[in-house]
Amino acid sequence: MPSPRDVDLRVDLAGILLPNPVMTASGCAAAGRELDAFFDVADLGAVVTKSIMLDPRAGRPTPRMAETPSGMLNSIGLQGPGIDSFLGQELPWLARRRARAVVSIAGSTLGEYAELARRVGSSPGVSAVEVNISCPNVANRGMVFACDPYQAAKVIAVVRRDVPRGVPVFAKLSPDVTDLVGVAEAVVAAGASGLSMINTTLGLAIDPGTLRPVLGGVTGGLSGPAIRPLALRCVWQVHQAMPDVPIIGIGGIKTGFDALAFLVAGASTVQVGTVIFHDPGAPMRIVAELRDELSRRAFTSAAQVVGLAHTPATDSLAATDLEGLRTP
Amino acid sequence: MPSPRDVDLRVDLAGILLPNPVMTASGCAAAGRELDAFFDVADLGAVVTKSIMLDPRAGRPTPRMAETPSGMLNSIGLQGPGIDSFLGQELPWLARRRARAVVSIAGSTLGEYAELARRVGSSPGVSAVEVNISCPNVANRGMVFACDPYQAAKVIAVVRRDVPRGVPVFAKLSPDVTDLVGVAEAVVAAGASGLSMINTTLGLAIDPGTLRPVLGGVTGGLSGPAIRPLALRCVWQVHQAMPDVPIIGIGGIKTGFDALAFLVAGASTVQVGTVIFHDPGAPMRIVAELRDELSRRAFTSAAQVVGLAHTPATDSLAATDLEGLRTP
Amino acid sequence: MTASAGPLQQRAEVLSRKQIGAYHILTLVAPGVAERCRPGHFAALAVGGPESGMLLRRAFSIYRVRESGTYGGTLDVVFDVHGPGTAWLATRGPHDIVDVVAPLGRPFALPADQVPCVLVGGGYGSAPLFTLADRLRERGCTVHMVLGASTEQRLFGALEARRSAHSSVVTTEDGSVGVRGRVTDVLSEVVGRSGAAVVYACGPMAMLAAVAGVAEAHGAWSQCAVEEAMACGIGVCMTCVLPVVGDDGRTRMVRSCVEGPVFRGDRVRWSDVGTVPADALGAARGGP
Amino acid sequence: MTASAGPLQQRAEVLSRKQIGAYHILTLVAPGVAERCRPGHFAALAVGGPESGMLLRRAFSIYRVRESGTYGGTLDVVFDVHGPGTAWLATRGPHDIVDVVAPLGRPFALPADQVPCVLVGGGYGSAPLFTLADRLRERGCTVHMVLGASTEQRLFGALEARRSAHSSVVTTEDGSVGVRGRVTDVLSEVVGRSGAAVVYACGPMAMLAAVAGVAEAHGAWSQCAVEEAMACGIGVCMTCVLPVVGDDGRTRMVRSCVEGPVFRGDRVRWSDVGTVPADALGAARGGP
Ligand SMILES: Cc1cc2nc3c(=O)[nH]c(=O)nc-3n(C[C@H](O)[C@H](O)[C@H](O)COP(=O)(O)OP(=O)(O)OC[C@H]3O[C@@H](n4cnc5c(N)ncnc54)[C@H](O)[C@@H]3O)c2cc1C
Ligand SMILES: Cc1cc2nc3c(=O)[nH]c(=O)nc-3n(C[C@H](O)[C@H](O)[C@H](O)COP(=O)(O)OP(=O)(O)OC[C@H]3O[C@@H](n4cnc5c(N)ncnc54)[C@H](O)[C@@H]3O)c2cc1C
Ligand SMILES: Cc1cc2nc3c(=O)[nH]c(=O)nc-3n(C[C@H](O)[C@H](O)[C@H](O)COP(=O)(O)O)c2cc1C
Ligand SMILES: Cc1cc2nc3c(=O)[nH]c(=O)nc-3n(C[C@H](O)[C@H](O)[C@H](O)COP(=O)(O)O)c2cc1C
Ligand code: FES
Ligand code: FES
Repeated sequence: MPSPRDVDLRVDLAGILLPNPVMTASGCAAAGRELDAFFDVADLGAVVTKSIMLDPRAGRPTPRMAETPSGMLNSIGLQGPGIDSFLGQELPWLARRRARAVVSIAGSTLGEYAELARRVGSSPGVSAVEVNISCPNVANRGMVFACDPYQAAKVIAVVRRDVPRGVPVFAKLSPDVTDLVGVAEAVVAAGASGLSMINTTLGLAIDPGTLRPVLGGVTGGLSGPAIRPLALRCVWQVHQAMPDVPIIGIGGIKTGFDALAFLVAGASTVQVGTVIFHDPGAPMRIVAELRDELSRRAFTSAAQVVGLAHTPATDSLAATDLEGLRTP
Repeated sequence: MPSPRDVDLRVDLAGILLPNPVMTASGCAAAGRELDAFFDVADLGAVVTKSIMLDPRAGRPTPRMAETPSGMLNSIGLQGPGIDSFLGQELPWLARRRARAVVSIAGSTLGEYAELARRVGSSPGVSAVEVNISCPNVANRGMVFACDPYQAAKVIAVVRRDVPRGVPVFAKLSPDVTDLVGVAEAVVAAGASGLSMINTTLGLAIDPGTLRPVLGGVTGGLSGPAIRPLALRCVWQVHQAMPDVPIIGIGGIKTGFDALAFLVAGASTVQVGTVIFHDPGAPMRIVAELRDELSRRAFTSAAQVVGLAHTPATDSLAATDLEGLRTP
Repeated sequence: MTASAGPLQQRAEVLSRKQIGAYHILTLVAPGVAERCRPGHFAALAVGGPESGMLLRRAFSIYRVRESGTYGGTLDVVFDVHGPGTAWLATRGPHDIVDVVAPLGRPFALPADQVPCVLVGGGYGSAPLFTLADRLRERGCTVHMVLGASTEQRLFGALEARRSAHSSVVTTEDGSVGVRGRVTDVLSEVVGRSGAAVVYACGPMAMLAAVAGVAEAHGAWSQCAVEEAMACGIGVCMTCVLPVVGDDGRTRMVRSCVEGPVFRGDRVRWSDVGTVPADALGAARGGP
Repeated sequence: MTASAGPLQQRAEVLSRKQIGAYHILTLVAPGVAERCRPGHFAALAVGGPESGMLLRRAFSIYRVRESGTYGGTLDVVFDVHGPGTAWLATRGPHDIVDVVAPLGRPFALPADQVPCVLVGGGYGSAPLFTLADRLRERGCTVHMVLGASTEQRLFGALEARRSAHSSVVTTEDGSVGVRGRVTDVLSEVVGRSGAAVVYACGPMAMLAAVAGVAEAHGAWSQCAVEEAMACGIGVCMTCVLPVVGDDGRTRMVRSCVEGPVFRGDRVRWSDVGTVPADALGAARGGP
């Protein structure tokens, strides 16, 4: 059994080399600065920054969150300082700290996405771009881009055009669709280097005091361990259909084993989101736990397990004497 | 404040009168018999029976379940004795116990649904029919009926034709669609008396021992409190679009307050499913708790709160001095 | 609670929790359960407290019950820390509350005649065998016990076996105590020597399959308590099924929580557990 | 833990939990926190244990800290059982473990000069005021306290106020102790009489708004500790915002966990809390 030290966690994600497969999820780590009090953000696979829009945004009214069983709802409404402030202050900080930055962008029109792609694409210190397409499309009666393969593909096409070749572009998919594989195929055909899955699923909570929706935004995004089985299913289905497309697995990851489950389901890397709120040290704890989970199963690298669950179980693996597998 | 005793829990569900709005969910109470050890099943609003198919079915291989955070996955595969045995043994038992029976039917083809509708429709002691359309359609590459408004509507049309007028037909919807309101409109246009929402959402879990999917069926249905926010959102959206269509709210209901939340979001009645596994006495506990929740908010009936969350909050309600609303 | 012979659901107070080797013995105050209990029944315990993310109950064989005494009836289970649910139970102490549903399932069938019986337990699987031994002795049966485990730490009740059985044999895979090997290595000899008419067994599936085979080879009946993952434990969910041959010779996928956990060993299709055999009732069609 | 002045995350042992009136005082062993703490900081506690369905931490003002002693540094919070998270905390006892992140937030700003100060607490909101009173007295400030609650049971620290302040007034809405009424009914008189330069306040939002108004009317500064629902408590999620006017006169939606919980009372747009005012930076557009 290789010692945890000997496990090679490095992964190649659509051409970018990361020291390990654990990233923070957009909107759950701001731009990394606050987490630096809990661990060195440069030790992460990458920091994915909060989705940034062109202009400053005040977001939605409060309450913006509701706790739900093993999860939470949020309706932040993409509050943020706008791209100028982001590129001027936050991105340089990450670069100075030598952290890998994946910049998440969000727009309400194709034009906004294109403009953001130009601005971000021409900035130094961007490892990759993640395109948050779970935004209402003002030109299409507010229908969310991610829910329509055609509109989703158009966003990716305009972004891809303006981001330099060496910088991969990830499309972040919503699970709230009938045909997820269809959306995935459309955005890959439009030039996405890979897929981030999943964004939150739409939910609602009722306030016991007012008997009205808790959230200022009425509905909100459900996240956390509650949605992990849903996220794993999405990763599984898309990897099954398109085994060569790099996937970033996201949704309720809390432990190193959860990260491993996403890798074997077909993800090349993972993002940790809501669980950071529970445990600010979670991302680096998960890196260490993933190392252990791999080592006790006699794997020598993270890369080798990607998609493993799609292959038939071998006896040797099933028989590995894991703690927790009892022989009475 | 009315005493809990004075709260009128009776509800009219698409023309059938129920003593209270709490039913068991299909597949989570078999045909009621086993729960009779924990409470009198005739005290329930209704018993919704496990979806029955024409022929006996052995279901899927085990493992058929996986526990997930605040939820579970199942892949039972509709194991059941077939319609003859059901009508011969189980339905008469419910009738003898004077319990209201809502019979859930499931098929793989339109012909099967039609045949089931005829058989069930002509049997005495059926209060309503619930049509489980979350089944693969063999005539359409195994695509689930519920995921296609056109196919879903066709199922409801054939069932409606063969179920007597006085017996309402509920279409049970899947949340795994892009446009839930579209499916709801299609099935109502096809003759559904009301909507049961929601069925499970598709998920997957990985086994720590084998690193392969836990479930014999690979993917399975996610249920339990984890999906409650998703279910509430579905009820909210459909009631918003079609306020006159009766809705049965389903998904993660654990307490009387959860039941109340579904009512104010727009459901006329609710079903309790997975939580029965945690607490076999849950359905009747929830009836009692719902009574208390209504009474402490000065409501005199369950019917009066249906859809309340869609109206603006009134000060009088917000100011009701609930336990849990602090005045320091 | 309408059926007086059915299970009771109660918020039971913990009287004590003791550690013995690798196991914990949890004693719960559960009035009324003792009177309804037969050897082979099980209990389903809710875990994690009111806001727990663990929704499903955990099933445990009932080890012992006391009908009344100072505490108005108690119930003991023996468990092993396996995952988070049992880890939580292992932190319970006196006065803590554990929600319990018991007794559940179909118990061991007792022989009508005074016949020799062999009781086989693997690991904590020996837990339900001691009350069974008592009932059998009361009926005038001779009782022989064979207990096995991977190592001494995981052997449960070896001393008690010496007291409650006419003869007892212990095996461990590492030889730390008793015969080195598995229970099935010695079972044939014990069954032969004792002339057993019934072999009772509780333990892992592979052991049960082997025990059923040995019993059959000796022309004895076998009664095996299986352990299948259960979501509800009360017969409403259909998760806990395994292929069992009925009186009519047909194989059906039957619920181990209400039609078991004790089955006739010759009726379970051991090598097909985890599958739906093609000849099982209703197996012809694939399913949603 | 790279930043030595930042928060620490630790699995803290419970030293004790006591009940005082409607409240619980929980003392946690948290080495290193005391040294980093200033009055007005808060702590975020994980609730429900490892498999809890409650994902989010609960925030509590830090009541007291001890730098070392036998236990190597402790931290006290005062809490009220509000919902399931605080109900779980109210079942913790000695040796239990509670995961804590502290100190968090921006503390009360202390005056540079030796000026009279009035400290106003509503319910458990008085908890952070006692260490504040100590710091102010050390600097030579005169300290006056006004504590209020709905009823005596919900009044926290009236006795301690008498010891730590030069003067103290107590109000209860039901008149069960002190003046019948609300803190704001007596506040103007206290601020006037004491000639306070700064009014510090912690309590419900409506009280803070009123206190800020009284302070302003008397030409005093106010420092108000707000309580907004927080998902992360560390500044990464943007759930805890409220509209605050900046030095440049612009209103921004600012995070109360890192830019607060203590704000200048004249800067918070109290009547707009819970909304995004139309003139706030970035408010022009609706949002996804
Ligand atoms: C009829 C019966 C009797 C049993 N008797 C005993 C006993 O006397 N002592 C004892 O230590 N254990 C016994 N078990 C096994 C015990 O139920 C499991 O060890 C326990 O459920 C594991 O829970 P966990 O949270 O620690 O593990 P996890 O693996 O985290 O459990 C996750 C889920 O899987 C289920 N599960 C996991 N392992 C098993 C298993 N082996 N059998 C059934 N379900 C499982 C759990 O119930 C839970 O729903 C019995 C099981 C059954 C069905
Ligand atoms: C900076 C700060 C300091 C606080 N100091 C104290 C204190 O010293 N003593 C004390 O008793 N309480 C204090 N509170 C309030 C305390 O955090 C809540 O009472 C507690 O979170 C309720 O949790 P629950 O599970 O019991 O209730 P629930 O209502 O079930 O909680 C559900 C969710 O809502 C959040 N929530 C509920 N009520 C509040 C609230 N009033 N403020 C913020 N979030 C809330 C919870 O954190 C949780 O995420 C403080 C809150 C903040 C933000
Ligand atoms: C408070 C909050 C804010 C979020 N903001 C964004 C965002 O700005 N852009 C985005 O693409 N996803 C956003 N997300 C979604 C997460 O990045 C992630 O996809 C989702 O929460 C599922 O992962 P988790 O369960 O680990 O949180 C947000 C999630 C939360 C909880
Ligand atoms: C074990 C299990 C079996 C189920 N079987 C059926 C079924 O036969 N027919 C059906 O319409 N729904 C079935 N469901 C779905 C439930 O009726 C319900 O819609 C869903 O579980 C959500 O509710 P819950 O969270 O309260 O369980 C099943 C659910 C579970 C957990
Ligand atoms: S565990 Fe539910 S039927 Fe057996
Ligand atoms: S609570 Fe997360 S930013 Fe303040």
